[in-house]
Amino acid sequence: MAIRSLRYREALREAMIEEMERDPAVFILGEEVGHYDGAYKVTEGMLAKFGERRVLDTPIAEAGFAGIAIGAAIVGLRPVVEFMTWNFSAVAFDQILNNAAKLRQMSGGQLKCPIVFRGPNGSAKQVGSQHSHAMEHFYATIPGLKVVAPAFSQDAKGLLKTAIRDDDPVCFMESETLYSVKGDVDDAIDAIPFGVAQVVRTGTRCTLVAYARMTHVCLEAAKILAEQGVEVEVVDLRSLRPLDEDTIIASVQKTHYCVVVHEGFPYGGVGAEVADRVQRLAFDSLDGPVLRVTNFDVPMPYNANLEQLCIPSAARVVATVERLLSR
Amino acid sequence: MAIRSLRYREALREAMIEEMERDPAVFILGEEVGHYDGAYKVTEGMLAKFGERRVLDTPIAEAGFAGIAIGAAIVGLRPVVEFMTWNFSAVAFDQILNNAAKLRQMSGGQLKCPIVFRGPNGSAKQVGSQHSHAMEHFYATIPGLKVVAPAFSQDAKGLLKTAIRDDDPVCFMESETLYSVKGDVDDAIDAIPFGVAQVVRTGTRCTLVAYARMTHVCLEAAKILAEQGVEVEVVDLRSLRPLDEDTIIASVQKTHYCVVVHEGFPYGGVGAEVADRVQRLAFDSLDGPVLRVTNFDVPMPYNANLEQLCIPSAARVVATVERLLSR
Amino acid sequence: MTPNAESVVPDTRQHLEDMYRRMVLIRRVEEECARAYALGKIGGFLHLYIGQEAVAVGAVAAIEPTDYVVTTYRDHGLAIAKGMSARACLAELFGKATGCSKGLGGSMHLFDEERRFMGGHGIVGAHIPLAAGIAFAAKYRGESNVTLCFFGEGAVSIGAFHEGLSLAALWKLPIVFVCENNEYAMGTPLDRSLSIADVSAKALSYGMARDRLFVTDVLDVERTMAAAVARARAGHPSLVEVRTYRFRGHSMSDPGKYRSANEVDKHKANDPLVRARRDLLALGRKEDELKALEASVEDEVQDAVRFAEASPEPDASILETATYAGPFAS
Amino acid sequence: MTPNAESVVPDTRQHLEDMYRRMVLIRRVEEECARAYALGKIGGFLHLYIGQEAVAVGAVAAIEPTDYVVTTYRDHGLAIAKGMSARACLAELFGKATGCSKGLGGSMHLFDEERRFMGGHGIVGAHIPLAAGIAFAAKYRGESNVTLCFFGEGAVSIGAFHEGLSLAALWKLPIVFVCENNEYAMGTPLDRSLSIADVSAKALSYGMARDRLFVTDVLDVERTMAAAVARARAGHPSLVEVRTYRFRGHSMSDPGKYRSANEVDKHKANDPLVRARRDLLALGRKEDELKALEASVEDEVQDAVRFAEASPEPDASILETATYAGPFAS
Ligand SMILES: Cc1ncc(C[n+]2csc(CCOP(=O)(O)OP(=O)(O)O)c2C)c(N)n1
Ligand SMILES: Cc1ncc(C[n+]2csc(CCOP(=O)(O)OP(=O)(O)O)c2C)c(N)n1
Ligand SMILES: [Mg+2]
Ligand SMILES: [Mg+2]
Repeated sequence: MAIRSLRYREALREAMIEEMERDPAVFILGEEVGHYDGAYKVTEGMLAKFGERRVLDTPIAEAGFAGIAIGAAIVGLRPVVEFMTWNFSAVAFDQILNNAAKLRQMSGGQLKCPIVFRGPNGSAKQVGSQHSHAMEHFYATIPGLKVVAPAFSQDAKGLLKTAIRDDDPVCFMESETLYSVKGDVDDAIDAIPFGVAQVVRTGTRCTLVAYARMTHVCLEAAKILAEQGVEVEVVDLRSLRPLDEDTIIASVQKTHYCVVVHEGFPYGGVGAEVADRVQRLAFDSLDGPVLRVTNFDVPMPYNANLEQLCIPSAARVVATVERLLSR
Repeated sequence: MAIRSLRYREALREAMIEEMERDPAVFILGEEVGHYDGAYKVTEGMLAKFGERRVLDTPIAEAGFAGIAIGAAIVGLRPVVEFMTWNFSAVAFDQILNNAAKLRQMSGGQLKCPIVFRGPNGSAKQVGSQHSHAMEHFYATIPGLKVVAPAFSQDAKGLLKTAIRDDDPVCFMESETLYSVKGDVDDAIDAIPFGVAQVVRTGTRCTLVAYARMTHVCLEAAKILAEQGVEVEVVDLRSLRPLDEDTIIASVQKTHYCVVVHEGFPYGGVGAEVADRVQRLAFDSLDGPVLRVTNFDVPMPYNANLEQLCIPSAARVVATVERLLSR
Repeated sequence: MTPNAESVVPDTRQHLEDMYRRMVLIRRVEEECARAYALGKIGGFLHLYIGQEAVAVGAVAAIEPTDYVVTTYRDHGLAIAKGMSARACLAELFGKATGCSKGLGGSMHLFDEERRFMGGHGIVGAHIPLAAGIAFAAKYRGESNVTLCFFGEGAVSIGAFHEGLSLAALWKLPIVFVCENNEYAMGTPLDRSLSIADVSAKALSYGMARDRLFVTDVLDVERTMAAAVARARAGHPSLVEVRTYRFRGHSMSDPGKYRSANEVDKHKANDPLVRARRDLLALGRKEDELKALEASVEDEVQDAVRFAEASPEPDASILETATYAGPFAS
Repeated sequence: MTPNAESVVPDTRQHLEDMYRRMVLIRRVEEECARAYALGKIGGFLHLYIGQEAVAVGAVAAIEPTDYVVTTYRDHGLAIAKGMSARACLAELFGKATGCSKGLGGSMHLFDEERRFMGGHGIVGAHIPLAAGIAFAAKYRGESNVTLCFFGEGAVSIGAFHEGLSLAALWKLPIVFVCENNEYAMGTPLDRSLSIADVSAKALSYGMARDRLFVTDVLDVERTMAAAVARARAGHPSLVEVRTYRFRGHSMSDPGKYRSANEVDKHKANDPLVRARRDLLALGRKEDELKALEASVEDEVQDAVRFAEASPEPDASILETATYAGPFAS
């Protein structure tokens, strides 16, 4: 089996193509996914391959086509809904919250809702506050949903396959700034299970917990810290709901310190949840509080410098670790 | 000045009436707020008093009338939008997230958006999963918004007055199960500032942090615990964003233990945020982890017994405190 | 209808009698609901369909068992019309494990997958795209089934209505949108919610076929719906506005002060159930035959009440399995 | 128009010249934007209005300075038409503190409260209810101003469009909804987004007045809009569909492969700017007079570019004050 270097977007595309070949119930719909080959080219070539029946361009009606996909899912299809960005899922919020997540429960388990909502999440570059929202925490709090946010090509492919095969609704969070990043993809690996975090760098002095693009930021920070003789461990969550407590806790029990790094605002969110679990489940192992590095508590500014200031950077992660360890 | 006993809904109504008398820019709109006198009678008599211009019945179009209210607010009116319940705000989510919260920022501070969104939040009694969602954490994470959730008549009145006078958008979370509960209202108190929590029972052994109906549940738990000789302190947050760290931390520094109690799901939310702040800001004072009592991690069931099982109860709070203190 | 309809269409009298029985069943079940609600045996919201039974029964008469029905929280009538047993319905309202949704859904969330009754939805309008999605699946798979989607005239103002109809028209989905215009959305009369009273006119902006009907005769409903269903099977969605009236309040907590006793009485005088009964007598059914039919309905309802009462409550173990399809480690 | 329009309406030639100047200004500003974008001086999304200038300029000519305008992310044209300076516009795109939104908004979020230009909105359709709300406020206060709300034909499919128009019709708000139908929503042509091509037909379902216009002449736009604005002032909202065409891609990152060079060229041949220039010559303006006018636009644009370049970046201290109106302790 070969190991190939694929861009994140190519890995996603392969996952969709393979699952569509495997199961005729899988189809993709969204704005510009077909004739335009995808706003961010994730679905490039798929219309040519599968035709309009299975690669369906939609009008601008996120609530409508999300709802249609949910309806199709409860009678046995397996739709993959592309949101051009997750920001636009806000107009479909009710469909995801009150229909996708709850239909199984309201029907006493009669219905299942095998659907994937996917698209880029969080900041891109200078696209302003209405297009830069990190939306994952809205969905991660909702029972009935699963939420994943891969950082690497391998995980993008393996987790998307799992998402498509899953009988529950899955929110799949990609990143515009990762689409062109290359990573090794091992053909021997098929679907990757949800709920399993991955230690992507080992270290002893502090645990950094992150996901999606922030995993890369943490790896960068870890390198800088290593140069200063501080070896930190980086845990890439991959899956936000379910959340792999065990891997996080095992790491913190070893390092005694934890910093959570995520895009999104400081109030609540996935970061607060991780911090809460760590202090709860590893209380006696902690030599200092769990700290967080997040976006500033303001809507995303357009100006390039201010934007970069607002988003967690390796420098801010390094400074936070230093502050924590010198406490 | 008199102290009067008012139901929670009467206190809200008084606040609206007084502010409408005070400022002609204030008006209320929502489904059934006028001719029907309010689905939960919060606005009873207000149409008769102010007429259709200022007490406006809307069709079922939450995104539409929320958007209209936002538009009216940025040109100087001060709308009070009643959501029949906060559940239905999900269809207006984009308006609140991307317009109300961000217009000031996107315009570089040119616009202000003085608007109040209000209505009952969280569980009622057996109204099922689509009508029982505790929505406050979706909004509390969003910079640009303020979020309050009073537990008592006095606060309901004073905080609503502040909300109406505030130049920023405020999400005002009420509770169907509190509407008929009476409480003392001191006429000497006018507007109550945001960001100030209140110690509603003093104690030394553990701090309970709660808001809205859960404050009452905590007071009940505190009574039970007191009978067992365990005096706990109850902090009623009142305001979720801004959050009064100082009062919480001061209490935890005294008691060394903290339990956060809130409706809503275990993953993230206001509870995780409070837990995170406590472990971060009072790390050295804590003799045990911050624990949380929340809804079960499932959509709300209709069956009465299962529903009660899912919602935090005094018994669950007591058990949690006991578990924490005997750790 | 086929050319020699005579030989194909079942005997009208028997057919009307079947429909009458179904309408009486719905009404009697709901009268028992009201009583049980007063006794605290049913909780939460309870929206009765009393007065509108002819819509559900007439519409379902126009479709096949393999066709789908989706509706709002005011769902008992359509659930039973689509074949849900009174037992499964009442047990659900009593919050019992034997209920159609195992006691998790309640009155607003009746579901019967086997009979293709797909809810029972609580958010106004949100089920409209969902229903279009069920129709979409039929088209995707090349199946011939159609979907009927019911909603009140109050839902017409909401975005999901527009998006659902717009996409159904664009994609030519096999669906009939049925607006049960009962003149009120809670306490809001038509003229305070819509700028024009003719709901069917909304179809114009989608280039969609439309129909409009004032319900007095259940057979009328069936005929109008049959035509719309035939269009749907051919890939042409329709919007059918059915003018009807609810005899009770919006829900049990609504005293209904916004309309006069006079107005309500006027509509009660045109009760489609009374009309159907009269027509059956005119078609030769004997009074005692109808009495016997009504008595058999009564037995069915009382049996269902007893069943609901005697059934066990759901166990807490169902909560997790009803949240996720597979094992889930949160 | 008043009865003796002759004496009231400004001299047509001067008027057309003013409009021509404004159109040229918009175009030249945007051509500079494209260049600055290529140089990395402008970031994020950049949606050019080139080809549609006559819509903005014609529409704004039909209103008063006290009237409001609201539009989408494709907002430079309307902002400048409403009186925003090229300096404030370009500085915003360059992300500078001197920009209309102090560098926080960028291309998609131009705002000029003083000139009643209320954005610049990024979520398709979401500004439609917001615009209705501005109109609502005028009615609430008994003011005579109207609001113009612009959006693309792509926005017509979304719920916010329906809810905004529905409420505006019901509440008789002083607003004109202007659909700039440029035949494409990103790469999606009309026939893949709407079941019927005539957008103005949507007005039928709200009982709303409507108009439809293929833009070649800016004066046509003004006339049609003037009638709609007059209706709005009298409390009758309208939907005006303006058929137009964008000469460039959806945004700077769009190569526009979904349409042929032929198609684009056909539309460029009907460029309303060229038409206006020709008409001015026919009305007696001299070529060198127009050259001078164009040169003065050029000066204005170059000055604006220099201003934008030279302006300082916003300081981080603005972030907090732009998030909340008052002091805020999070
Ligand atoms: C989005 C949303 N907003 C508000 C409500 C509350 N609500 C439930 S039913 C109803 C009235 C609906 O009236 P109509 O559509 O005419 O149906 P009817 O009840 O008359 O059958 C309202 C406002 C809701 N469930 N969902
Ligand atoms: C709710 C939402 N969905 C998707 C988008 C992405 N998007 C931005 S512009 C656009 C096309 C809009 O086309 P149209 O309304 O015709 O306006 P035009 O760009 O042609 O002026 C899309 C899909 C968005 N901004 N908001
Ligand atoms: Mg109705
Ligand atoms: Mg367009």
